[in-house]
Amino acid sequence: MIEKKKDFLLLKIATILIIILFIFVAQRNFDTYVIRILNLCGIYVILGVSLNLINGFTGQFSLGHAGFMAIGAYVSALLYMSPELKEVNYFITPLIWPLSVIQIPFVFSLIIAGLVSAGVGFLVGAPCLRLRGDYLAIVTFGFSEIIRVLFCNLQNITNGPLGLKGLPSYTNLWWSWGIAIFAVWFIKNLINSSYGRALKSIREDDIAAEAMGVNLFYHKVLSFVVGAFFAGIGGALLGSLVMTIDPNTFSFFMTFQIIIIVIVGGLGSITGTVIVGVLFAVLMEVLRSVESPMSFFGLNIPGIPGMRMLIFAILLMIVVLFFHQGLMGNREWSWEWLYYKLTRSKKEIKEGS
Amino acid sequence: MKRLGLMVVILLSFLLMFSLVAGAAEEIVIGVYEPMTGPYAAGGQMTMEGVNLAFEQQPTVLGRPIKMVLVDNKSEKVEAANAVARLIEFEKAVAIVGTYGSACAIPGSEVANKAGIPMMGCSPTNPLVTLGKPYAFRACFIDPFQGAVMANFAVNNLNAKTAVVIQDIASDYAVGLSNFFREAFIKLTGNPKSIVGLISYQTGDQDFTAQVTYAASKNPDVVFVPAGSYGDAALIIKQGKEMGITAKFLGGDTWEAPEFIEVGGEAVEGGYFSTHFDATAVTTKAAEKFCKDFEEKYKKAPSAFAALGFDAFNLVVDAIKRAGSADPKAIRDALAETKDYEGVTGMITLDYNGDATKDAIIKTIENGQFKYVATVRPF
Amino acid sequence: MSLNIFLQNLSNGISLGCLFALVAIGYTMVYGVLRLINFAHGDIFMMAAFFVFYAMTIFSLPWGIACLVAIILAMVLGRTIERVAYKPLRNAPRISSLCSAIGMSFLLENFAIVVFGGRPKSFYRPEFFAKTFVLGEVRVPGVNFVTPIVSIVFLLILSYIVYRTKTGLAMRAISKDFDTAMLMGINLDRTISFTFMIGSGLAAVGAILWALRYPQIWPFMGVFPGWRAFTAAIIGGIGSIRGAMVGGFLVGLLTIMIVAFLPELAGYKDAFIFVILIFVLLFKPEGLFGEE
Amino acid sequence: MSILKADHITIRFGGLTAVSNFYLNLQKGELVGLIGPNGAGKTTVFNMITGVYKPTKGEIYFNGQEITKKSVDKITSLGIARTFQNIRLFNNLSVIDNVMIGCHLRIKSPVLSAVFCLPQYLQEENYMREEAEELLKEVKLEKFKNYVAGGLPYGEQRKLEIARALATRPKLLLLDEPAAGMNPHETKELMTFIQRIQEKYKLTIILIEHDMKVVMGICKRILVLDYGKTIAEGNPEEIQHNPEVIKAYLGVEASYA
Repeated sequence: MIEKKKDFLLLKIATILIIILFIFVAQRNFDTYVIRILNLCGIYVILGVSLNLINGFTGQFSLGHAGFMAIGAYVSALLYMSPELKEVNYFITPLIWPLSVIQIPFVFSLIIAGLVSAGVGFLVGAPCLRLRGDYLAIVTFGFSEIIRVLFCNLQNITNGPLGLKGLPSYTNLWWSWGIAIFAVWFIKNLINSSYGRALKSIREDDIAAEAMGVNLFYHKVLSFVVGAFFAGIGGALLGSLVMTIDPNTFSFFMTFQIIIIVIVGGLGSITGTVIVGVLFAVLMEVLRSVESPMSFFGLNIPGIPGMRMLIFAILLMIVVLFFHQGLMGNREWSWEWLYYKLTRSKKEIKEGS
Repeated sequence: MKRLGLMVVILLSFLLMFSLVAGAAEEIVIGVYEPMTGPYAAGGQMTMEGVNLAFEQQPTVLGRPIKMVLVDNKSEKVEAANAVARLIEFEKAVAIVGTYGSACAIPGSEVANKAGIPMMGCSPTNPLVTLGKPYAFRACFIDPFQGAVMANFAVNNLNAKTAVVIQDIASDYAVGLSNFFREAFIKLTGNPKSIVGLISYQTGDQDFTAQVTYAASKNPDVVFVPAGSYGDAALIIKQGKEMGITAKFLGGDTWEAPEFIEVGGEAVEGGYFSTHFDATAVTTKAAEKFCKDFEEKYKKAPSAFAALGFDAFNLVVDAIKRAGSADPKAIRDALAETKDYEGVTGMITLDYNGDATKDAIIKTIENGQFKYVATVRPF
Repeated sequence: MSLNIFLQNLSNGISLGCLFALVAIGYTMVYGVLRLINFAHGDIFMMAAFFVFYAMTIFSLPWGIACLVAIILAMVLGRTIERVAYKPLRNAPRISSLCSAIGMSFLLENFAIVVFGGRPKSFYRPEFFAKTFVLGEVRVPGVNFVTPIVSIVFLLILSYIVYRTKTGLAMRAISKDFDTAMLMGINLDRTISFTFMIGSGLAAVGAILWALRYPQIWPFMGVFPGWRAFTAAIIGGIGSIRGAMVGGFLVGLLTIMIVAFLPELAGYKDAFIFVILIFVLLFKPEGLFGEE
Repeated sequence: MSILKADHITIRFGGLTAVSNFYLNLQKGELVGLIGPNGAGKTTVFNMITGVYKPTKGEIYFNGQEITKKSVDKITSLGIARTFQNIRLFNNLSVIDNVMIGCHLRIKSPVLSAVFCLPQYLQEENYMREEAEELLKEVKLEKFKNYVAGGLPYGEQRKLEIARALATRPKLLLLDEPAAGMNPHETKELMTFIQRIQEKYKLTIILIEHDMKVVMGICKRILVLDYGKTIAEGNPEEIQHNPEVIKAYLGVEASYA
């Protein structure tokens, strides 16, 4: 048994090395369009996994992800933008001091973005988490709308609806995939730890969980704070990738996209979220061809604008209705799982790893 | 497991079906990104009428066929950035045309500028679209000019002393234009209190009764409504009239859409707005021909956005011709040297920012039709 | 602020409140019976407006009949959505049906974009509704007289159905205890379908009045009224018809009054409403009129 | 020595008094039965002791410390564990995870130490796993340890719930109808099991049960509740002959007839 474990460890290291090699090759040789999509894949994975921690593993239905992303994106952008760039941007209402003169390296701005977002996650989560189910969903939705409205109005901090333009594009595959791998690893370790079991127990039955000594408040806030932390970083990366942010980027529709990823992948499956996060970014682009005129077996079909999202909606409904659990349910892929599959020893039912 | 397999098969078949994209050699690819869906869809569609006409009239350049590829940006920023990246890397476009709406044009121009592919904006009027980006150009004037034009018109032609501004706080276009108008208005009247009211609403609102009641209570000479979408503007004016506002309504170039008059009905009669082009007040020969051709093809008079789309596409083709090559750098340099180009929206000269210096046109609404009022030269 | 401006705002607020209330009732009824936030409700609202539009433009039906047709079609649509998207998930975890509802809303919006096009369309207004009446110094558009009357009439009809008929009894029974109601031989499917039809019908009525007041229809027109109405339903106490009515009024009035009293903060109006919502949920989670 | 003292606790829901003036002074090592007809308020008493409901009146002391207003998880960590009348396992989690969640309240390593797999945490995790496996052996479920809990047969689920409760290392164990749905053979097993664990873990147990054989067989002291009031208290012998009790139970039976 110990022998096998070692093998898996080697395999795991090998996988990571292959990914690193891939990023190295991709960042150098791929064209910017493909790199952009790959970056989006990484960002969607970060966002999806962090939302899955809240919605899938802890069973708290949050609709506030866009709000955390907005905070992360703005905090980091305000920190890494150069004072000159800020002056160009804030041409209507000047930015307040000291923000107007600060500039720090990208990596620190990412960490601060995550921390601020986590802090807000705590402030929002602490009072709201005693609400259950639908009510929590509404409150978190309300929270993300409040953030959006505030960001529209606070022109001397956020530049209002004009947003921040011309952000330096720091986001590359090292950042997006590196953080995505870190987020997956972090959250996987978290949910497989004792704390993770406590989170899952809250999802399964919060009354029983509490009776087993699980501090509901602490654990719910924990999941909220960790989720918000990664959402903030994801938002920051997205901002630097798109090179412009404004409050309306982080509308409910953004949350909605992340929720689709989580649901289709399977609430409670990191593997599912990762697969669908990547698939989502790729499909969004591949399906573009539906909207351009095409000729199919000699048949000329004119491009129909909006067709792409309609197909997406239909795919989503198919998954929701016929695959209640999403693509992966709460199964996880791992080398161990593969090993058991291959050796066909199904005596044990694996859950987690 | 079976279900998973089935799902994979479904997805793969989708992928296969839609990735049958063929390309021919020797084509010069001009990419177009416009909002075909979402809140700016109307603008995007109007622009495309002009682009399509231009493409029909000039399907080749330098003896090579032009391939025009349109990508929808869904009126969203992330999508717009993706769309431009796709045009550049996937479709191998040498130049980009688009887009309606500064909100989408700014991320688009960032991507194009970084990739070193020239982008010609049709009607994004926010200053930041081209600022500091050598590869970004536009065929239209910019908001500070537009705001000043309307303030000028209000003060000098309508003898306005006071104004109320109703702005969409969630729209960059509206907040920007509102700001430029207010600055210019205060300067022209010389009275810092001449803006007697500034009130906001949110994109998506449909009830503006509270805002217009507020405006009515201030009893201004003019009400400036720089709405991001013409639908909002029409509803504001309609409700404003219902609440008894007698002042003239003024607005920006987003007003120009047939639906603005349809939705607004009688209420919008007598409103004034600035725009880029008018078919009855054409100044160039190219414009005359354009109006004729357009009417033949679409059985209606061209809108300003169609004219700008037409111009933007042709400016790019013209630059390719002058550059004598389809190299993006050469095209950029040729574009930057554009001087007194005879476009349908007037003589176009691109300044050092890449912005067009040209006339603005003021129109009003009369008997359910847009009507030419005046041409304002750049000051 | 002078009295007549206050009265003017009050009249506008009441009219808006009635519209929210009509839509809010649909949310509240579905929630009461199924414990489900019907995210697609706002989109049924949107579809109803388009039904009227196309009934008039394509089939050139007279206005009144077009409205009737639209109401019936909306009811059919509501029932179909229930059958297709919610019924198969009735025994699945709650979160699944919530996802299904979100998906359905997404589907309807995108369907509308593809089929109806993304550009806003103008909505026909008969003479009376387009007119503005001046009472003293308060100006009231024609629709604003009709809206409260229609709302109250429908509320009375609805109260009759819910509190005086057998179907209403069944609805109340289901909302009290789903499993027991089933054991007591209540025809679950029929009652739920009926609830959806009534809710959707009211959404259609709301949509017609809405479009008369704000004569512009487009695929996303249901999103904002939908969210406001839903907020109203929660503030009032979701599951309670009276609560939805009061909540609708409150949200409508607040939307207007915040702008009227604090014009400098008009841009924050939506934030105010959500803050109020959050406070209501935190301190009285069952809403103003809800039962524990 | 008194381990639990419920000092005349009363709870009202709206107008209904669910439990009134309930008094219980429990000595360490006792095994007390709580019986009464359906709806008599037995589970409500459990809910008050474990902190789910706060009594309207009266106080509860555990080991001399007042716990009336303490939260559920706090009370559990002080040493009161329970099972539920309608089994509440974490159905989608494995059997061993269920038990290990019971161990979670003793974890000392902070979250980040768990995430980064620091030795301190790994040691704790190993220890928790060993303890959980031990407990599963105790309830003879070790061969199912990787099965999904919801898939276990009913009787096994009951046992698993007890194992999970034991994982919190309680001093006082509240069992809510542990024999419900068991056949006579299983019931018998359960009785010896309860006695065994009580001895082994030095537990004090309160037991709600409808099966009189169980109650009479293992409880030394029995309380009878009816309509929220304690109508009798005593050893099995006394209870069996108490006229009030007979009336309460007959009354119930009569209504079934």
